Amino acid sequence: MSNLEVERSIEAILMVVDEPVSEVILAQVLEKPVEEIEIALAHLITTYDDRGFALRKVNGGWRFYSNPDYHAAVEKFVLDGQQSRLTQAALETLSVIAYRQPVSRARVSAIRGVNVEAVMKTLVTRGLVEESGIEHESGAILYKTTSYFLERLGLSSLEDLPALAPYLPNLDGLDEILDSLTD
Amino acid sequence: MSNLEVERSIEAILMVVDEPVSEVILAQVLEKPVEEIEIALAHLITTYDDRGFALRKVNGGWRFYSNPDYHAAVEKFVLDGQQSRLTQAALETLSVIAYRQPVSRARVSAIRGVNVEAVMKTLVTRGLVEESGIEHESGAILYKTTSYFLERLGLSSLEDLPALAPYLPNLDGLDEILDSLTD
Amino acid sequence: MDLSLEESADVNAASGAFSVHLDNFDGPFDLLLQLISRHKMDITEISLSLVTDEFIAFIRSLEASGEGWRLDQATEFLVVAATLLDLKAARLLPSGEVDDEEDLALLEARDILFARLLQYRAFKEIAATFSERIITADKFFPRVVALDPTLSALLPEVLIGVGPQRFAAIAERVLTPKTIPLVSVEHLHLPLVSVAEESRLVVEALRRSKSMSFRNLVSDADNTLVVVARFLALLDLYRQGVLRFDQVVALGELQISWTGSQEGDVEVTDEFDIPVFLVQDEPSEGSANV
Repeated sequence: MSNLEVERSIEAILMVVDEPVSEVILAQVLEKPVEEIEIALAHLITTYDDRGFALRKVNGGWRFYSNPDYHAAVEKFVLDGQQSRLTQAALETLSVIAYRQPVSRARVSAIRGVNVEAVMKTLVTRGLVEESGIEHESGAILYKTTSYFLERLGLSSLEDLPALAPYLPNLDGLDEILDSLTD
Repeated sequence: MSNLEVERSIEAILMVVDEPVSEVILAQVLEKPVEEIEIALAHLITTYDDRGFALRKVNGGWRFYSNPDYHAAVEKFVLDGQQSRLTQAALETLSVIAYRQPVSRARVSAIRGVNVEAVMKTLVTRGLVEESGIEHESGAILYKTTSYFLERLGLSSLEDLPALAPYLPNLDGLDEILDSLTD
Repeated sequence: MDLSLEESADVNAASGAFSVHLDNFDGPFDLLLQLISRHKMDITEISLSLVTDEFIAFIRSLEASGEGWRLDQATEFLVVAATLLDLKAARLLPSGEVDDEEDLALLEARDILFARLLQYRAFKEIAATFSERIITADKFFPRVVALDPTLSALLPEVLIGVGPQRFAAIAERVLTPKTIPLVSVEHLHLPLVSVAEESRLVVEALRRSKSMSFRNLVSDADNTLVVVARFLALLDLYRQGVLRFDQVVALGELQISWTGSQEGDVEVTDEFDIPVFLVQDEPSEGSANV
């Protein structure tokens, strides 16, 4: 793998990760010495000099961020573009989490039939959903609703959620069906 | 705001969004005509030609993606990235629905020449196809493709589906065949 | 052409797809279909019963090898074979100049048959491009990041927008497994009808009354399969020149007159009566591993 390919691979990875990534992890994945990764990162930074984004090391890891020079545009976008009302997709995902919590993202995805990654992130950002431990077998992160969710829905506790119709398949049956689908 | 500033602002915004953003929203936030935003996006794309990432419009909105040339490196980071493959039967049924929507199951069956019940069920469960009202005369349920379908195919809208015409012989060819039959 | 044909036959043999071996054609079934639809081959020169025999042998060999039924191939074969049979029937029927409405109607019927065949092929090819697109799209990973805390702090309070009852209704809808209505398949399990048997009945009836309408000939049929079998028997007898068709107006009464001998055996075709053993409760197409 050439220097250029190392740089492009680092860009590709950092463009899709949410959490900052350390040089050591990048070195492991790309099977290159850490020094080489450091040189590549240092060179990459210079190529973004006149861009709307920047590559920064925060908290021991690397991530792309917006360039602070364009902070005004980003703020305006967040305030204008984001609706305070939840989208239909967010509502549906939230309802699955509320009635099946604690639940992993993969399980919510299987029930909704679509990738819910972006919607889950929005729900966490909006403070309606939070992490709640790890599923033992799979090691997947589990999610539950927050007290802010109850507050926004006007409920005093989860027990006040209206009961679902009894004809819905119980959790065991549903799990079986879902497992057969995600095979 | 100069052209360069518009481009840099777009980059800054797209770096923080959790959902694809349309030209119209970008135009509103940056207070520029939509045409100018389109020109800026088209130019930005060319500046990423030799990068590890790419700017793409999928399902009506723009966002950053990793460059597919480096997908192997990215896959090591993405845990639930593995998408299960569709069978040939599912693909063929999906293609009929995509081009004939909204369409009843009976009509899809007639074109495919086989019972498509199980396949339709899978496509609905997978979130690729959904119900879309009732056919007036027959009372049959109509089906259409979803926005998730567009996402999975990397299409920006249904209009971007490849034209069906090249796959069907032109009228001249058909006439020739018909002429030879009446010899 | 021979070279490319052999090559593609080999490729297909390797991939386990169905190939056809006839005197005048040797290669994959799909290629045969292509040649016919581009009119590089005459449909009347293809023995459909031979192709069918080969296909059944192909399926049997898969069974024997332990691989079991290839339902996708079997259903594809059936739809293409049915269309080819339609075409062949249309081709074999006598036709003259296109100068009256009947001929025009016949021509239209062929037009529709071809359109159906070509449409089927078009969607098959489009499906391949769908597959490629999905593979390509899967290599693009989107940037999906949570909003930075400094930015999310700017957001107004979230509005769920529905009350608890409405929220529960949404959960119910989402959590209910998605199903679509079932279709009755009882009509697929009608008792089998033998064309050879029906042919004997038809000959008997025609010898008795010399001339009768098709309506009368099938008046005692208790299901559509019997009607179809008697019609196929008539087409076969017509080919042997032992009867005559008269139809005064298009879609009018079809009158059949016996012109053959009053006694003795009439050759009875077994072309349509290749035994087919249906496996009960075979899952329908695609239910296994879509």
